[in-house]
Amino acid sequence: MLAVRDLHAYYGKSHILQGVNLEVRAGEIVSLLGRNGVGRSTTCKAIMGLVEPIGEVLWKGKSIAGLRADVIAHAGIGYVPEDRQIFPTLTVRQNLELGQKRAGRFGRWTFDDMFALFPHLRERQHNVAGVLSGGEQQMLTMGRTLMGDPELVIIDEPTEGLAPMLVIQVGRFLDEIAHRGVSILLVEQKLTIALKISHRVYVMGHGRIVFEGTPADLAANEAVRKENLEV
Amino acid sequence: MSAPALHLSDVQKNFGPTPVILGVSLDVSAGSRHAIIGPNGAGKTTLFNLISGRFPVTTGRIELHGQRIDGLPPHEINRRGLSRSFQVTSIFPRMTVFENIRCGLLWSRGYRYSFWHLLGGQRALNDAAARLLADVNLEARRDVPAGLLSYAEQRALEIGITIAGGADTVLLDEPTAGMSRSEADHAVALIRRITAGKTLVMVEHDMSVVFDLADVVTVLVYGQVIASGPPAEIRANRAVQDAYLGVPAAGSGVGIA
Amino acid sequence: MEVLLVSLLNGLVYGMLLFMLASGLTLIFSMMGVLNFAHASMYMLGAYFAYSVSRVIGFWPALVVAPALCGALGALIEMYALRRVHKNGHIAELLFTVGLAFIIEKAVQMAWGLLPVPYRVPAALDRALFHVYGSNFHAYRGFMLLISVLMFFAIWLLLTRTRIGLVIQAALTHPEMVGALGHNVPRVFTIVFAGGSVLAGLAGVIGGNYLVTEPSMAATMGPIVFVVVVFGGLGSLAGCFVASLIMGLVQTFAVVLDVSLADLLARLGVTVASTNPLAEVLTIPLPRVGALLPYLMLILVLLIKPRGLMGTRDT
Amino acid sequence: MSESAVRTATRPLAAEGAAGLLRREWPWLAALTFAVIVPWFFFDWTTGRHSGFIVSVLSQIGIMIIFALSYNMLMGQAGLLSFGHAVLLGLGGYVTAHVVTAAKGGAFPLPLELTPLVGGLGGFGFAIVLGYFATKQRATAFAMITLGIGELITSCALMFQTFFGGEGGVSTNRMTGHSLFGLGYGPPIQVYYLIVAWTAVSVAAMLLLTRTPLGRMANACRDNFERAQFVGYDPRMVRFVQFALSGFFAGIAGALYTLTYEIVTYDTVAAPMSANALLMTYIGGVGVFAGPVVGAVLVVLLQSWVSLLSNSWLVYAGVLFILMVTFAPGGLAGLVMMHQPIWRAGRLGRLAGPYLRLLGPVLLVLVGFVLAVELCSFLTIGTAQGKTLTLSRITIDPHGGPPWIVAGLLLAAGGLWLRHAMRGLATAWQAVTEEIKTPELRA
Repeated sequence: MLAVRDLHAYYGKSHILQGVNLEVRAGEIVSLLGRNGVGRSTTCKAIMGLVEPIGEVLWKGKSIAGLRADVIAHAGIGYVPEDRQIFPTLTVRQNLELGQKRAGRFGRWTFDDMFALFPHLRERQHNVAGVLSGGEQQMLTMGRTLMGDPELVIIDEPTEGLAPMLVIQVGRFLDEIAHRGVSILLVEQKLTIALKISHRVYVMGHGRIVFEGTPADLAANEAVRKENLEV
Repeated sequence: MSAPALHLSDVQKNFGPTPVILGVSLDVSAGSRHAIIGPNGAGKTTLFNLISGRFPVTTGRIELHGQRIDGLPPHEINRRGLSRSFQVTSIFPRMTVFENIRCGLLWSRGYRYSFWHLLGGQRALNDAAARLLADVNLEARRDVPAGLLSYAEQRALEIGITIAGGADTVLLDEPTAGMSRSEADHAVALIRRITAGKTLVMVEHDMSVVFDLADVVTVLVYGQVIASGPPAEIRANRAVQDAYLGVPAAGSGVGIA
Repeated sequence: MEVLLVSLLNGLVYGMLLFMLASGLTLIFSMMGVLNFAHASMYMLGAYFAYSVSRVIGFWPALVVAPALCGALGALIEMYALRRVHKNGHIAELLFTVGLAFIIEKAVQMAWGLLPVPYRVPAALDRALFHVYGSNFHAYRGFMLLISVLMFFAIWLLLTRTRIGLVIQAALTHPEMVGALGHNVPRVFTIVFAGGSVLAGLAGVIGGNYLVTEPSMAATMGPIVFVVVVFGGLGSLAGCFVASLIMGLVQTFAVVLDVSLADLLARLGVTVASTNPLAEVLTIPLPRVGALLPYLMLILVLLIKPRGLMGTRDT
Repeated sequence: MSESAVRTATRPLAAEGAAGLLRREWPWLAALTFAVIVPWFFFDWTTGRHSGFIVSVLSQIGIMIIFALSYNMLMGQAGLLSFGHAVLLGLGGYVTAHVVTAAKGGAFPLPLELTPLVGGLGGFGFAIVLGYFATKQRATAFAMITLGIGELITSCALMFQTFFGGEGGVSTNRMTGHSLFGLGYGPPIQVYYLIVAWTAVSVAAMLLLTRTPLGRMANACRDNFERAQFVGYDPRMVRFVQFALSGFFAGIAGALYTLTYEIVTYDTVAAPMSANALLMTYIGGVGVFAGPVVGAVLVVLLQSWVSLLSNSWLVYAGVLFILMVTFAPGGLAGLVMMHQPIWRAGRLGRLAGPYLRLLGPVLLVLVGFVLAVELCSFLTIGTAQGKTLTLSRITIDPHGGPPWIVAGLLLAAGGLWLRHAMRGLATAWQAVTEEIKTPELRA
């Protein structure tokens, strides 16, 4: 469904992505792991058109490299940013509304689905999003992206800064949407979730993919974990 | 026993409604190498920002060699001998690498706000800067604007600027992040050599670097210190492993290296 | 006593006019992140368009046509020029608007001449609405108040109750995320810029004949609108509303109260000798100092609260 | 101006000194000699006097060079955008006017050659007072405070008589009779050479300032004021001292303004003068030290030449601004610098062809545009002032059809041809930059 070939990206003059290749097939959950600063978030932004991509990005066979973010979103890709970016001046419900591509058009997910997945948000739906706690903000940003009914969701470090109990809830969320046929490209720091739910795993070294395989292959491969992953 | 280099008593910090640092008390003895580890988002960088004066403390006290520094602006704290590096590289992109290092030296060499010294002629200053440049292995990039350096070179420059001022207490925030194994080894050797006899506080993810360098390790999780002590003791500590991995992973068998 | 009431009303009218101008500027600032120096030029164009259009098809149609023309012009400028300059950074965008203000000022002189243009209040409103303590309150001022209050609610409703309003609010703080959710952010930017121009144009239409319509009206009004926007707090509509009213009242009362510092000191028993070097400063009456007050207030507020009364962002 | 000075310092200074200075600073020395000899090209041997217009334009260029460079001490060096820099120029001018009048009255024998120093100190003093408030903030808040100060001082200048002389301003007479070299400073040419001397001194001083700790830390605070804090510097103090020094040089420019025109009015502190500083500095190039000098020369020449022929200088200035901002944000000096890697790689010749092909369409568009602007201006303002549009003695009637059609055609044809030539230039530029992928860029 999503194929990235020889993707490069620059921030000013520094060469962040040096030829990234990865794939996500329909209904698959793929994790992208690696240290801070190796370019995982940049990869997400390049696919999403938020950073200028140099190279090939194919979505269902059609090239989307360099298109505007909203065009890519309409093609069916959802993006959950690492820093959550909830709209502080709008209420929780209004944030969710903005997730929908067209007013009132519900895809796979309705408000009730969201509130079922995240009961916390139901009580807080009329509060201004700016007062939510870290965990609640993470739930909201994931819910908001789902409201746009994407076929593939790119999620950048959903468990960052969350208490252990919330990490479990994120895990449950990922299972749920996988069952509803949404493919996931998960960028994650903690190996626990990534290894548990992913079909395939990529490990990123210095702006490049240094490992591809199943979670079991990674667990067995001491060298790759030592060099590129910290616990 | 002289006052500890750094003394934190019940330091708290909230950003709006969300508490980030929930009462941290910590002592860093002078001359020791102290590592702070913990999962992403545990508040490590926030703690550095409180100590270095970048953010004001909500409640609690911070003392440097017995003198209270919480509430002082960052440049005051730096002048008292505390220097820090940043997790997100923070250098002077449009100035050359040599000038970046030299900026780090200016205050400590007493130049203050002088507009009468011509830097070209300050031989001692320039030699010191040149030596530092060699230390961080950036001689080849001397006249290149810092913005053009590769990620790892910028991290090395960041360390160079931080230690240039000759501060006796050095805070390094993930100095080896994004570096390859060889680059990290070189950085560790440099840090060891440069901070000899000084107090080092370091935030680091790479466990091999931590256990190689640190003589005291503090584990910070979700804004609280859950353990502090010599590396061996921390490695064996069950609570640390659980907290670190989030949920004890069933069957994945991946523990602390 | 009646002087107080009348000046209060006049202050309110002037304040609301300032708000219509400043509200467009605040919205554009929170979107562009930089102050639009050509905003007062749109106000001037609104007045001139109204003058020309009302001569052909009357004042009431002009009330709609003139702001529409300004809006169209604003949209064109944003789409074909400003968007290209965006990538060169904030200062480039700001200087673009400075260049634009130069051109519009000269173009107006070329099109309508150097002298003020006889743009009059329409006959229907050119009478006293009601008497208060002997002096009458002009009907046109009532009309201006009505329009600006309607405009205030229109903006408030649009921004808080409609979908496009939510998208605008979100795009003001997180444009990239709004794009990633599938909304065409560049189009939103054009709408906001054009909307701001419509507001400025409308302020020109109803302010042009109340004040004077001349080529230098942009240069006189520009700095005051900046003061209001910054004083109220960059990027905050509520702050802008409060600041506009305060500025309107201060300007009106300054003209009315004929008192100088020397008089105040005299009341405290201190007489100011004419030889005293500061004599001139102390004896100057308030009405003549009126022009200084906005800038004094701006500098004071920026020193105490750099983000202005209710500002959310300072750069 | 990279740090090659360091290498020369290590070798024995005496032998190296003169040659090194010459080798490194030859452009400045060439400019100085040019400034000294250029009035003599316009010397009317019969009357034994220089052409008044030329000397006044040259004097203005000298003053504006100092003013623009002092402005760039804030904008280019310290990243501070000020909308009220004219205040420092004007206040320096007012102070000088009062001091010169007092000196003429015999209060104290101040040689005229030193009055710019007095103006500088005046500017410095006011910059300290105003700077104390303004530099408390940075970025937009700083810009707004300077805008406020600019408007405040302008209103004061119009209102108060004693210091500002109200609407009429303060006039003075430069022939105070006191001079170090016994010059009367009656003829403007003598004042011109005084300006050349002070411009040379000021440019050298400001250039050296960029190589002092304060100058470097001003750049550091521009790039990353937070990091500057963590190497021991208080960014507010750096901004404050830089602002005060910038006020000193603006004061010198103000003093020379007073000596040249012998009158100081409110428009030396008003917004148009501040906008002028912004225009000159930005068009010249903010990132390069010499940028504002280029900008000052260009803008003063354009302004004085255009205002002779037409009264729509504002449109041309506006269009120039918009073109620079859209296509060359780095200014003229920025454009030149962009060619440096190509020049160093010896491939500049490849670009000569496309640039020449560009000349034709640019001229066409220029003529078309000027014609259109002048036609509009003479349509309304011209008739009001009774002037007619004459182009090399042919009077053109703005009301008739043909001139408009000609202007339209020129613009359309020129525009299309220009677009084509620009595309040619772009591809050539792409090819050349590709070839010389300099090592630094390859990570």
